[in-house]
Amino acid sequence: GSFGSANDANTIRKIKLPMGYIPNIQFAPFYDAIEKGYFAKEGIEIEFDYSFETDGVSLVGAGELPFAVASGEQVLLARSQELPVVYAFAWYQKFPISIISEPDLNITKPADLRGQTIGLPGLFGANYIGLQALLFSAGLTPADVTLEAIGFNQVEAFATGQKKIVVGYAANEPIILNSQAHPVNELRVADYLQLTANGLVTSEMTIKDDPELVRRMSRALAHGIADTIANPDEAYTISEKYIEGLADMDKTVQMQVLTTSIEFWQAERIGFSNPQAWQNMNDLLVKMELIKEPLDVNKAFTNEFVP
Amino acid sequence: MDINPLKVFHPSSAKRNGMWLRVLSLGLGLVCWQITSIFSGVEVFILPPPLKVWSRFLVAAQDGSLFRDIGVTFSEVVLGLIVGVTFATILGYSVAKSRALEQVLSPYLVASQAIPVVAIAPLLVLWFGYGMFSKVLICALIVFFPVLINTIVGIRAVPQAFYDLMKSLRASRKQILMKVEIPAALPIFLGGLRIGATLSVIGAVVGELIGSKYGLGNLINRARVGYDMPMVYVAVFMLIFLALGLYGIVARIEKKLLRWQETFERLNV
Amino acid sequence: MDINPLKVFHPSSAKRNGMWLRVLSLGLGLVCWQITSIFSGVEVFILPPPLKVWSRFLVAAQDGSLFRDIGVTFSEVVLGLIVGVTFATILGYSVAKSRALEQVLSPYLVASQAIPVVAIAPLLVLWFGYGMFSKVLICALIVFFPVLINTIVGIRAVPQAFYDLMKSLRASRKQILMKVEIPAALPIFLGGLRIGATLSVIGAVVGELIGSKYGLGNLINRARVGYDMPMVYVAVFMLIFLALGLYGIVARIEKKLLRWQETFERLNV
Amino acid sequence: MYFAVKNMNTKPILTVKNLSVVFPDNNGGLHALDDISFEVFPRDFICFLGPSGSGKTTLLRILANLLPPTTGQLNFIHNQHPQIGMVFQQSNLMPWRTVMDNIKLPLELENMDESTARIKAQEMIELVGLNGFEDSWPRDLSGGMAQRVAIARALIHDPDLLLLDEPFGSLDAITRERMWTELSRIWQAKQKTVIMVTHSINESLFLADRVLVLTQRPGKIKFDLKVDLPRPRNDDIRYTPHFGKLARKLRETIE
Amino acid sequence: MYFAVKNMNTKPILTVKNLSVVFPDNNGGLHALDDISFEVFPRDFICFLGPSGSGKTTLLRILANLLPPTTGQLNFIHNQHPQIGMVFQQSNLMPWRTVMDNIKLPLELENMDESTARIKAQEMIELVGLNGFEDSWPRDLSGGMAQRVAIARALIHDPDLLLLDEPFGSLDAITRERMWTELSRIWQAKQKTVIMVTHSINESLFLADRVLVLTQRPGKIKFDLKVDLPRPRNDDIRYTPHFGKLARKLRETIE
Ligand SMILES: Nc1ncnc2c1ncn2[C@@H]1O[C@H](COP(=O)(O)OP(=O)(O)OP(=O)(O)O)[C@@H](O)[C@H]1O
Ligand SMILES: Nc1ncnc2c1ncn2[C@@H]1O[C@H](COP(=O)(O)OP(=O)(O)OP(=O)(O)O)[C@@H](O)[C@H]1O
Ligand SMILES: [Mg+2]
Ligand SMILES: [Mg+2]
Repeated sequence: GSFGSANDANTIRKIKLPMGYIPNIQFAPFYDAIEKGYFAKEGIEIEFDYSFETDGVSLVGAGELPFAVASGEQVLLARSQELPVVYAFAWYQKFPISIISEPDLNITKPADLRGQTIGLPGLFGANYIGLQALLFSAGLTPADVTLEAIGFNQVEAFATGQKKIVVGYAANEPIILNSQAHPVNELRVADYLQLTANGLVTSEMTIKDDPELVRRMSRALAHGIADTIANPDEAYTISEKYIEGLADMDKTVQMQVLTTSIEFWQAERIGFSNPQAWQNMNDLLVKMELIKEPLDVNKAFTNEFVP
Repeated sequence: MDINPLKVFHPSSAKRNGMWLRVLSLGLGLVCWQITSIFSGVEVFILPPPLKVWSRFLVAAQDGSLFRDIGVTFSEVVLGLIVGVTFATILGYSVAKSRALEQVLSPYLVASQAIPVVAIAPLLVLWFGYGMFSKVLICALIVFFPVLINTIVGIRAVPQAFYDLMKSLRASRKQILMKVEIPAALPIFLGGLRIGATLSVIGAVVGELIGSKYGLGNLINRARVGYDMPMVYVAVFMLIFLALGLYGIVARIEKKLLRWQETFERLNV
Repeated sequence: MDINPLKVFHPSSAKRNGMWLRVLSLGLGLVCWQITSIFSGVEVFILPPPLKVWSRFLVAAQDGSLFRDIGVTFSEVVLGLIVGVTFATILGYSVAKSRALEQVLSPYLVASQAIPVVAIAPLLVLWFGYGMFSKVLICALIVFFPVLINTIVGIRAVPQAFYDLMKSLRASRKQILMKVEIPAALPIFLGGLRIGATLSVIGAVVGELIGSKYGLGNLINRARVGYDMPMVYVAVFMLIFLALGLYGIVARIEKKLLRWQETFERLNV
Repeated sequence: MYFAVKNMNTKPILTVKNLSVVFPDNNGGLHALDDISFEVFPRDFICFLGPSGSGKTTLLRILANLLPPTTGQLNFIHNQHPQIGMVFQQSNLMPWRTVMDNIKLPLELENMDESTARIKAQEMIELVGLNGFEDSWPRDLSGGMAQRVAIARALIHDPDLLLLDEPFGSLDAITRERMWTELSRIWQAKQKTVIMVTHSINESLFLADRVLVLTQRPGKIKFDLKVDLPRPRNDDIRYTPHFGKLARKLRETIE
Repeated sequence: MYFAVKNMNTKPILTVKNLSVVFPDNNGGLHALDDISFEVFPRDFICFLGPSGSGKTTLLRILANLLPPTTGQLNFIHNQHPQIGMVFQQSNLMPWRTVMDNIKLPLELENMDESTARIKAQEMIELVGLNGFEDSWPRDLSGGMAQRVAIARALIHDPDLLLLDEPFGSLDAITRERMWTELSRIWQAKQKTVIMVTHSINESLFLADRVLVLTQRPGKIKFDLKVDLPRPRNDDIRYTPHFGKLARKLRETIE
């Protein structure tokens, strides 16, 4: 299937945007861009869809939807299965995964993980990829550690002492644990390896049929990100309208989530994809045997629409 | 040998007893919970004590969003229940009446149960959208099977003698259905409905976890992400009350329609 | 008025018919699927055609990992079924026998069904670990309720007359259980088991989604994340076969134990 | 006092010809009925006598169209199955209906309006002596009371053909004789045709125009007795010599 | 030929004193039995006669300890409930057991070994004339056949006290009389005590030492008849003047 193309700037284009996660302060740039009319100015009306990441990418690949928000490795994985998806705008500049450990263990570099038991949600997804990247960077293999699949219960497992090392998002689990008076040591994947992370995914069809739409999306989003970086407090207040229950949450914690996220968004040119990060990701996935042979990464992303 | 005097049965006193027992049992449950949350060493943000959940409930109740979530989930559950029960009853009746139909359909019916919703989520989304419809569908799907099976078992247990009686009176198919099959299969069918009512709640939550904007399942997700454990428990309790409410309705229907059974009020079981 | 000659029933020919019908029905299903995947316009990586799934299966079968996943899920399902059925039967029997016990327990039993596993996953994980045990527990939990309800309904449907007979013969509680209650409640109980067998498969998948290394639910996750839709379908089919297998076993037990019912083989229904 | 007159130029309302029934079993089938032929005329009162297991119930089930015969034919006049009132050997009451509701079931099936149906049912309840038990559940009835409910249910819709399978089996002598008298009265007043299975020679002679005796399994018609006792018959008739003679005849064929 | 001798210095094995039963209903309770008192001596054969609904079944249920009386007492000798064989008014066969398995149920409950039990059951099957139906399901039996299975089941474990609720109700004359003779034989040979409910005056006089007649609801004992007919009784006894006199007496009290 295909979606309608050719709009003039006057008609409002409704776009359903799969976010890959539930409403969260990390989506502040999107809320900011809507609230300030950046999308409206581009003739776009966003309808958020908070479903699974892979479903969004599948639907984009199938031409059912024009865009989705997803991580870079998803694009490579999907392309290896012949889904014609393309990464058009880099929102996260750095891979946002951390290894969180008890300070007593004194884990300060990836090599310290040797022989340890590590809890992570499952042997798939960003957590798994981030951990592997870190292990490889220190010349370790998965055989050098014990991996335990614990579901998305890293905070609980760590807080109760069941797991002394867990993998999680840099802007989430460490902050929550600190707020619950659990000091942690953190190893950020981004400090050891450049990997492509979350951004705006579109398809070859959309790029061919309506490149202008991609450009407009990118522009609006870039504005939202820039404003959020510049004024997190304002973005936070705006987000309260979009995130059910944010007002009830601990504001210092949530604000910290936002400011930590912003560290991952900082860029000289917002939206620009680092080709080396793509190459690294490609190599990693091959090494992990998640894709059989290296892909042509240049087809997987484009910086053509980055404002 | 002395034998105890027969105790004449007093329905009202039994009812009163039942109420007391239930209240006592709930109270005991709360006490256990409070004790566990104090002494188990589990942190408060993982297993919050009842009072904390209660005060979280009061806060959530005031801003009204809780009731919207309840409303959404309730509609999904009830609609799903209605759709699922309707189809299951019709199909169950047909299958109970025809061995051939059973042979043809049973693999599909069993299969429909074993397919994990997450696996076909993209298809569901593609075909039915992210709105209420897909959740109703999931509820209906999960309600379907128990009601189906119990309809089949119920209809097959109808004594042949009643069919004979109705046939001798030249009753129509519809009359046989209304006057024999439905009342005779009712106890077993209502058992299926009890199961279905509670499963429907599970269905709605699962559906909401796949993707939704509102509803108690969605609320759980939201609260977990914010590590707002008391709120998770509030949502869980709302779900429990929803299930208890539905179950209570079925139990009430049962009590009314199955007065003729009253196994308990018989003198010696 | 002429009346048709009575047709003497041939069990073997009916069985042969059943086989044919089933094969035919499955074949038809495959054809429908192939046609849908060609003409519906849904892309191959969302709804792959049967042949593609088959070849993916052959590949996965060769490297052996598929069978490990099947083995893990199978063990969880079967263990969960055993545990759930055991507890449900014991508790169902007790509840069927005592109105007071029902009053006290029913809120908890219904509640146990309405609690979404995802919501209490951290607690489950905390208390029961990440291994097979927590999955078995989830299976058992989901199997529990239908079997419980059908045990209650079944036991309550036992005719008073048989209790009278057994008491007049001074039968022990155990003898009443073995010689009256079990056989009389069997048709309804086995209905519950049918439902439980298919639900147990759902339970295992849900449990594996909470966190696991192996199993078909985990395989679905892995394959989905790798956009390997044919593999997702292979896993789904394995789950279906698992459910069909368990269901088939229950149906077989039913056929053997309920020969005396044989509603179908009666002359006129 | 008058004699039941067989009107020889009326046509039989039912002709049964060479009827046999074989039930499937593990060795060659169980012969329940063998080559049964008889005719039933309007207003006949026929009793079947026969040992336990001789196929009496099976025969009634065939007449009620509940069971197809293995071979043979069954022809109703105008090829139309008449309206039937049937009393089964087991009282066959629906446990979810009260006495009142069980009795008015046939009227419900005819879509009679509720209030008329209740009035009629109340009459039947009085006829069978169950006043005060209108709202009782079947489980709270005694065996004889349940049987009386079944009798009331078979009579209430004024059927053309009554098929009665040992309807008075578990009634005490008094109630039974009251029911005999009632049945005779109804039969005479309402011009019914009655086919009844019984074990009691007295009962058959007291009620029937004609008694057919079946043999031990497989059931064949062994004896066809015309009962030419005057009607209405009352208790005294049992002590007449003619009654005694007929009774002895039946007793002899049965033994 | 001898007379049943009541040994007046044996103690009663069962004393029933001022027994009443009230079933709960919507208006003040249903009085089923009222102030029943009687004694049963070892080897007694007692028949209860009474109209439908007079509480006969209720009385048997109390004697079998299936129902507690509302008021009154029930004392067995040595305060010990004897072993019972009971025939219920409905045949009460388990549909999931074949004829053979239904009959040997009481032996199974006594943990008798399977092969001995089967041999005994086979004897009982022959006694009640059901050879060839060992493996039939109850649903395939005729009414009388089911009743015979129930009789066989009540007798098989050689109980001390037989409680029979219209056991021969749906048997034909021949089978019924054969069963009477068998029951008398067993009663005499095995020194049993029998309490039986029946509707048939003939049956009660043919079998019993003593006939107790109950009144219309609430059931009270209206008449206590000692049956001093010589034993063994055979068919001819029915035509003796004494039999006729006793029968007339019963008939009068009942009416
Ligand atoms: N559905 C059935 N399947 C197999 N055999 C049957 C079935 N119904 C009846 N029979 C057999 O057919 C024979 C005749 O049964 P039927 O019930 O007609 O006897 P009956 O004359 O009514 O006896 P009774 O006086 O004891 O009621 C019996 O041997 C019985 O076992
Ligand atoms: N469980 C019960 N609950 C309420 N009433 C009952 C119950 N059982 C019997 N009765 C009533 O008690 C009375 C006596 O019943 P019972 O069965 O003892 O009569 P019976 O003498 O055996 O009659 P029959 O000869 O018709 O079998 C009847 O009026 C009946 O309705
Ligand atoms: Mg019969
Ligand atoms: Mg009785």
